[in-house]
Amino acid sequence: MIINEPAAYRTERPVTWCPGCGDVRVLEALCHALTRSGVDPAGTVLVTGSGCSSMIGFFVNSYAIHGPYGRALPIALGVKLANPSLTVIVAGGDGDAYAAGAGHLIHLARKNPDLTYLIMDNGCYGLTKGQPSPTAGNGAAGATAVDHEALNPVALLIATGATFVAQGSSDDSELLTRLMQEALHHRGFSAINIISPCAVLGRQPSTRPPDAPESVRIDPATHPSHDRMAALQLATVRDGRTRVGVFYREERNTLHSGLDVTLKRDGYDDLISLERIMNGMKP
Amino acid sequence: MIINEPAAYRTERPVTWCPGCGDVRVLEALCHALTRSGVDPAGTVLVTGSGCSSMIGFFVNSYAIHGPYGRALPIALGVKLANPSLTVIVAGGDGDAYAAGAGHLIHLARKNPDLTYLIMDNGCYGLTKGQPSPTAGNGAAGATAVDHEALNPVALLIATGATFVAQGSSDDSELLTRLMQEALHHRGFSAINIISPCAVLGRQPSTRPPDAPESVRIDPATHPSHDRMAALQLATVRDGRTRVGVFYREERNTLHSGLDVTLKRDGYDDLISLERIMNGMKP
Amino acid sequence: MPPFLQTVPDRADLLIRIAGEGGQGIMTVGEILSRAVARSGLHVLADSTFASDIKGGDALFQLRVSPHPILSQGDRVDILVALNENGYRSNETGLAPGCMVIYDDGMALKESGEAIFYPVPMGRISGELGSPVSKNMIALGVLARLLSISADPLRQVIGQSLAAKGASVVQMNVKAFDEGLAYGQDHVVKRDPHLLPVGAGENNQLLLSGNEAIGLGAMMAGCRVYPYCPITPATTIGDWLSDHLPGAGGQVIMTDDAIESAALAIGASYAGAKAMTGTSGPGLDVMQELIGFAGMAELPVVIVDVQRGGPSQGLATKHEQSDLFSAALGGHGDSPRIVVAAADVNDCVGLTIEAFNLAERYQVPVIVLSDASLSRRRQTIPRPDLAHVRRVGRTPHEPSESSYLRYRLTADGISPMSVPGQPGGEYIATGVEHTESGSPTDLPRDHETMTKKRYKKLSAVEEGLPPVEREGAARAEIGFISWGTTQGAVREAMQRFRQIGLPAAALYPKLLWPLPVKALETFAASVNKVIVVEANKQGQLAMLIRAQTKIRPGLIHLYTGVPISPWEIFGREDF
Amino acid sequence: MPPFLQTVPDRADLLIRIAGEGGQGIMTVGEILSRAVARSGLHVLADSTFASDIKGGDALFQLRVSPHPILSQGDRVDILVALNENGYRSNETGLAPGCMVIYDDGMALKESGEAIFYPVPMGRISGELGSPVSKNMIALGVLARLLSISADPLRQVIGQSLAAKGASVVQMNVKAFDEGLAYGQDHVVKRDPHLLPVGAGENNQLLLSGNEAIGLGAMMAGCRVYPYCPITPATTIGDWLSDHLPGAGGQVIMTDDAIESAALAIGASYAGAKAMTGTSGPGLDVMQELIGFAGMAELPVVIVDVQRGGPSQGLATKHEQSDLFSAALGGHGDSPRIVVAAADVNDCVGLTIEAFNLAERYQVPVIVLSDASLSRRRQTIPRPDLAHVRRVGRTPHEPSESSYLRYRLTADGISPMSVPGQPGGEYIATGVEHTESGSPTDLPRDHETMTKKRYKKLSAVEEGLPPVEREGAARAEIGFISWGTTQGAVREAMQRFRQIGLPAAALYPKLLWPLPVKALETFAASVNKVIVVEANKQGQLAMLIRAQTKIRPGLIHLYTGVPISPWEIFGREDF
Ligand SMILES: Cc1ncc(C[n+]2csc(CCOP(=O)(O)OP(=O)(O)O)c2C)c(N)n1
Ligand SMILES: Cc1ncc(C[n+]2csc(CCOP(=O)(O)OP(=O)(O)O)c2C)c(N)n1
Ligand code: SF4
Ligand code: SF4
Ligand SMILES: [Mg+2]
Ligand SMILES: [Mg+2]
Repeated sequence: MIINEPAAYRTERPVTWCPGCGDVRVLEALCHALTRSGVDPAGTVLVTGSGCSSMIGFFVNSYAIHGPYGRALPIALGVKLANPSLTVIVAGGDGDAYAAGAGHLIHLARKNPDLTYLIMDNGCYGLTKGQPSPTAGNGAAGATAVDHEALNPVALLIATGATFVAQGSSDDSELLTRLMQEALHHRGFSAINIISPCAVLGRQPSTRPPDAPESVRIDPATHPSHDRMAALQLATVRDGRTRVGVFYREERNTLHSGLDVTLKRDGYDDLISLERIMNGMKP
Repeated sequence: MIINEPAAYRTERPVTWCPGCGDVRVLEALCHALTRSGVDPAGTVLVTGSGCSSMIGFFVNSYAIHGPYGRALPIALGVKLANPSLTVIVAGGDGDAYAAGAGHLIHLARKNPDLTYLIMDNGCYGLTKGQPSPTAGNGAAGATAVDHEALNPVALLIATGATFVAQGSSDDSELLTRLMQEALHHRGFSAINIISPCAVLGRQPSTRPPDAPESVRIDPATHPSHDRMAALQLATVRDGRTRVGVFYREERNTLHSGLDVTLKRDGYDDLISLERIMNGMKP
Repeated sequence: MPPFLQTVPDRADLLIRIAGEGGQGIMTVGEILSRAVARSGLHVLADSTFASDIKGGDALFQLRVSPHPILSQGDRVDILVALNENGYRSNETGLAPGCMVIYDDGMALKESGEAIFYPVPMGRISGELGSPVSKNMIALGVLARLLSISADPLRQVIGQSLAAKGASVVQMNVKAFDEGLAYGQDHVVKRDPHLLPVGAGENNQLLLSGNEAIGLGAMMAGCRVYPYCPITPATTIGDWLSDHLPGAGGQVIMTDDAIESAALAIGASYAGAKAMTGTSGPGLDVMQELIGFAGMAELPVVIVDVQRGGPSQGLATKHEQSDLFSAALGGHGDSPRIVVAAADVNDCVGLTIEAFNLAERYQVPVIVLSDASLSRRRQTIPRPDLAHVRRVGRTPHEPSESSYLRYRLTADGISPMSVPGQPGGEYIATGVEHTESGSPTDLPRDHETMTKKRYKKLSAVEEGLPPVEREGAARAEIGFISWGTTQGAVREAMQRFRQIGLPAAALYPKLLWPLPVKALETFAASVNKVIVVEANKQGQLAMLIRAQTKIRPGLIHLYTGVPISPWEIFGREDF
Repeated sequence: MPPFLQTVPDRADLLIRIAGEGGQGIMTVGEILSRAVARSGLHVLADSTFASDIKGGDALFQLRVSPHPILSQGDRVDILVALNENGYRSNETGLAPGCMVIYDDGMALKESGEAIFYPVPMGRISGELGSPVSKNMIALGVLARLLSISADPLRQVIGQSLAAKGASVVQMNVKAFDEGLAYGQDHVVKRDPHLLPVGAGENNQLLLSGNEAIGLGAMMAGCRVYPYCPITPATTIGDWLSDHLPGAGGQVIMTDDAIESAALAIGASYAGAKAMTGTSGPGLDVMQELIGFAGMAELPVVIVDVQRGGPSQGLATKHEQSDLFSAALGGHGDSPRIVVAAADVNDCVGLTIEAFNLAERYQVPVIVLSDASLSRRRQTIPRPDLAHVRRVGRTPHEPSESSYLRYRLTADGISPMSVPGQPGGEYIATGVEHTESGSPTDLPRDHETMTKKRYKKLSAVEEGLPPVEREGAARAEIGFISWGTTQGAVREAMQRFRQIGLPAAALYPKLLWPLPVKALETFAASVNKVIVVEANKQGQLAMLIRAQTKIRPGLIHLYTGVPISPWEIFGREDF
């Protein structure tokens, strides 16, 4: 089914986010991107973990999974493995992705599964009342914070072997929508770190300095996004400005092109294989 | 206590590794490095996870922990937090560090705890009979392997925010010993990826191409090891040769310098604080 | 027989509820009232509930006040302050006859039932004050007037509680309070019998929440390291310890996942520090492997599990007692551990200390069970006397000629333990089966011997603890066994049984695993029928009791996310 | 009474052990012998043990052969082939009177006891052959001669088994075998009564290991996705499925940790595929949170736990049955799950199919318990008839006018389930408590209702399964209950009880959780004393039985890392 209206991608559930939460705009952008990409709700699975941002699955009119904290990516990969024809989107918070889920990113991104990961980065654990997340880093005050380098989400995503890495911002819906479209279109593992500020808990990702909250668009004409080193370099520039746009893209075999079979979904047609296998088990 | 003889760092337990296993040479190098660094066995804790290589703790005459698969790093950090005066060494396999333990590297390395991590990289899970580990990557044959980019351990370690990153090889004991000494001397999180081939299971890390098993020493005179980008660049060169030596080093505040207190080990001297705290709990 | 006729309510025991929505300052006014009342020497038990949704939603503050120690959150509202319509409607059914209801007269409220209503023009007054958010203080003023609560102490607490927000905020709030007081004086005719009971005066009480009490207990026990990953409803233990432990020479560190926090605590313990982590059910799940490791390697560690509604993410802010199975039996293999459960804020202090003592003494992981309602509940407790705190350390390895055997077989299974830094004490703590020296082994005799060693330690736990508290007639028809916060409801139900002359008894175990078999059997022998009361579906304690004793208990179990109330025990007819 | 006098051994039932060290080709020769013997239509149960150390160490291959189905690994050795000294010494105590011992005469072996010794100059012969590693085949030749095993089928199997190593290896091995045969013919005088029994001829048996059987069962059930993280002793399920499942249209993927493999399986199941993962105890620990999620979100998934010695890393290659608690009760909250346990290789096929059926039918995680010894054991089973395999799918969501309620309350608690791709079936599978539509809720009634729904499903499980097998007199003095591989030992002990006329009975449950209460109670009512036999310290099944039935069983439990033998049951005097 093709839907022409972003509103039709919304379930009837009212959003439960605080007014002003960046995630509200991310949801809007997603509905627009789904519309423009002509994605079929019945053929889409939106997989999240736990956190404020992970509530997004309740609000998008598609199949969805709202799993334990930090496990969204591997659950999504399971969905995709079982049915490669589905559009599988992973979404959730910076805590989900870079704290509890960090290992899965390292494990799975470089296998280049055909998934799109939307990470809503608010520099904190919103749901548990705003503790600094890995992307908050040094700037984060509070008794529980430790003086250390902040995690650089874009650099990490590039280093994991993801084949499409972008940064967006809930403040720049137009670009964000476009980035989502591109990510959905990309064959392989695409990830967008989305600056999506928390409206109430007073923390920020370190990549969004409080004195320069506005983001700067990357100029695709001058940034060689196919060059991994250049992308890393751009991601590590520290000039107090938040860059949004596509940092890196690469064409590489996807996980499914590596698995040399397609799952037969109708099952039970493998009696012949089974008899053959059992023949091999005769003493 | 200062020990002058590497042999004195060996427990009486005979090693259980296969003859020819790279880990045998890593143990030797470690005993030499401990001797030269004048490390006190009673003041040293060697923390490992599970795997062939993680058996190393049974053979070194120091305090040691042999923990669950993948948890060596956070256990070691706990040791260090409790008693910063201890020399804490983490050791184990590439599976332990980059598969099950990958998340912990991302979480903890950038906090720059004063630990030394020795990762014995044989491109496989030796203990469970040789399945390809993340560092095996594409080259790894076998039904369970999936066509994907291999994990680049040195690049990952640099990306995590470790402040000393080197690669060694069990074939070059002389250099390996020196690297270990440097790592032990480094203030902050130091990690050495050690190519330590499995003698029997026929796998290799992808960084040690079968046609060019010899390693090439990095020339410290020409490699700017304080430049993170240069280090990353060197780590990602793919010319079929294994580079050994120091890739990256940086001076940065350690985790302990961030925690503004030192643990009082003798306890029970805090009655005054407690009375003060309870005063604050009066209605 | 209708419920409220069976027992005589204690007039001096007041249950006050303040209800409205997020943003109306419900918690602030509740907190101020609690503190003022507690200062007069009265006992206080305050309970707050917030919807689990992120924004707004219903808000409720409940305060129970009494000249006697308070046993449970109570079950009949004597005074309701409703700041919005839903605040009245959702509490209507719980009102006691003669309940005083103070409400904003802007609400469309249909007065009905046996309550006594006091409409107050909070909207108008707050409008005149130019501070629409000050309805809470206006209501407090009216309430103070109606209950005859001295105004000065209240004004003082308002000042102290809001000091951080600046003098003008304090001023506005005091003003609103005074307006409320004046309105009450001038325009409200008291028609209900309720009065604030007289307190004992300054009596050295502390007022703190369950989670703060766990932090305090940990510090009293000598805890030096607290790593934690935020998770509702355990997070506030970490918040509290972050404020206090570093200053006393310990360390608090937030980790990026829950597995990591257990690993850090275990590492710290190996290094000789008393260490604890705190989590809730989902975190306990992922820590199971490390808890098993600590059991195998014989490393002391304390894990607090503040239970919430389960399974999975479940109901993150709701009460439940359903993690007993996973705490006691959740690890693979025969995995030794000790489980204790706190029943009230005082327990949160004392049992946390006990947990450290048990962990150190038996070199075993100890799990402390609390729950969401206890974690938030603020309660007065007698100020602990630090001179009388018993602290147990691990059996030290004394330097000797012979080489050190970390896992030496001893009569009680407890082997002396060295500490890194100690020359001659070097050993490896391993999760694989091992000999006395810590070397790996898979010989049948070694595994059998070492398994027995690990369980021999546990077999001594019950005897080493104070006797389990028992209440009621020496011989009784019904005997209740409950655990955790449900014990409070049972205690209160027991008071009512006593009033109506029903011969009941109750046992209040704190140690749940290993099960205190002797105490349970002795208790069961003294009653005709044993009934276990607990807040979970499977009847988890009842099952453990059946599994390990001859007792065949009946079961009262509720699993609604709300704590079991005294009435849900007392009011049952199917014993 | 001395053990072996009480029962008459079955002469046609032979237990052959080949012992030596790693590198001596113990497994190879054992495998060849097993296959040749099984081809003659005899039943075979082969068991191999290797030290958990990485290199060398003791190696043992044990083969039991009988014209009748074989029930357990057995407990008295009829034939021992010792390739080194330790191979003799460590097996000496298990030898039956009249045991045939073939050994390398280069060993310093002191012949003693009631065994009959056949020294063979294996060193010399293998030296002459220029192949020191061929002692195994020389021994096989002598053995074939002494037991009158036809040589041609053996030569054929040698050829087939070693084909992959090249023609020259095959040739050398056949030659060594022939040399052994010739030596036996020319130089050995048979002094023992043992002969290979006569087989039924080609009888359509399969010879496979427990782990291979689990793979086969999964494929027969329609498993489409098997993600796994290697862990001893579960890894070989993945090895086998990697070889076979992709060719049949499924997918096997190795993940970098065990949590991930559970997550992948659950995701795959959501997408409509039957999915399974396999692990051992430490992996089960870390999967608990995801198992709880599957229970809450009502997603079918099968998890195989091949148990090893525990807790923690424990004894990775050893037998134990100590994960029952964690399988049944290991998750936080009231966490619904089904647990079944396989007793033999045939069960590994059938129960794995059943596990998928239960998972799909009840939309719940199902844990299949196997163990280290069963995983490795190679056993003959009747070839499964694919035409008679019962496969159950999940209740589908049929398109309808009204909007889809994923968690609709139904009479049996089972709600129709849509599959992604199906228009109108969109829903969210969530781990938080939810309403019928899947929306988050923390209302008391909702949590209560949904918890009941989840457990209502489980209450029907026992009835939906075939009756539990019972053996023995209709009324008996002693009734044994056991689970997993221990059932084989009990079955064999039962045969001996029958021989000596002791009226015993036994019950063989496969479903362990929810506990088959009716079957257990009925059984208990038919015997005077119930005894549970299991291989763990805590008496885990016995505890569950006490917890959920009126039965007060006795307990025989061993926890040495070695499977319980028939004798350890039969030989007990303390019933
Ligand atoms: C095992 C486990 N650990 C911790 C938690 C608690 N928890 C739930 S969500 C969350 C962090 C959420 O942060 P993020 O992913 O950034 O989402 P946000 O709320 O900021 O959108 C945490 C720590 C949990 N539910 N389970
Ligand atoms: C939770 C869990 N998952 C998996 C395992 C099995 N396991 C033990 S060690 C290991 C991998 C070892 O690989 P590596 O760390 O590279 O060490 P190596 O043996 O190669 O030296 C695995 C998968 C386990 N013990 N626990
Ligand atoms: S707490 Fe912050 S992140 Fe969470 S919903 Fe509110 S504004 Fe958004
Ligand atoms: S299996 Fe490989 S990695 Fe393990 S001890 Fe042997 S040679 Fe070393
Ligand atoms: Mg966040
Ligand atoms: Mg390895």
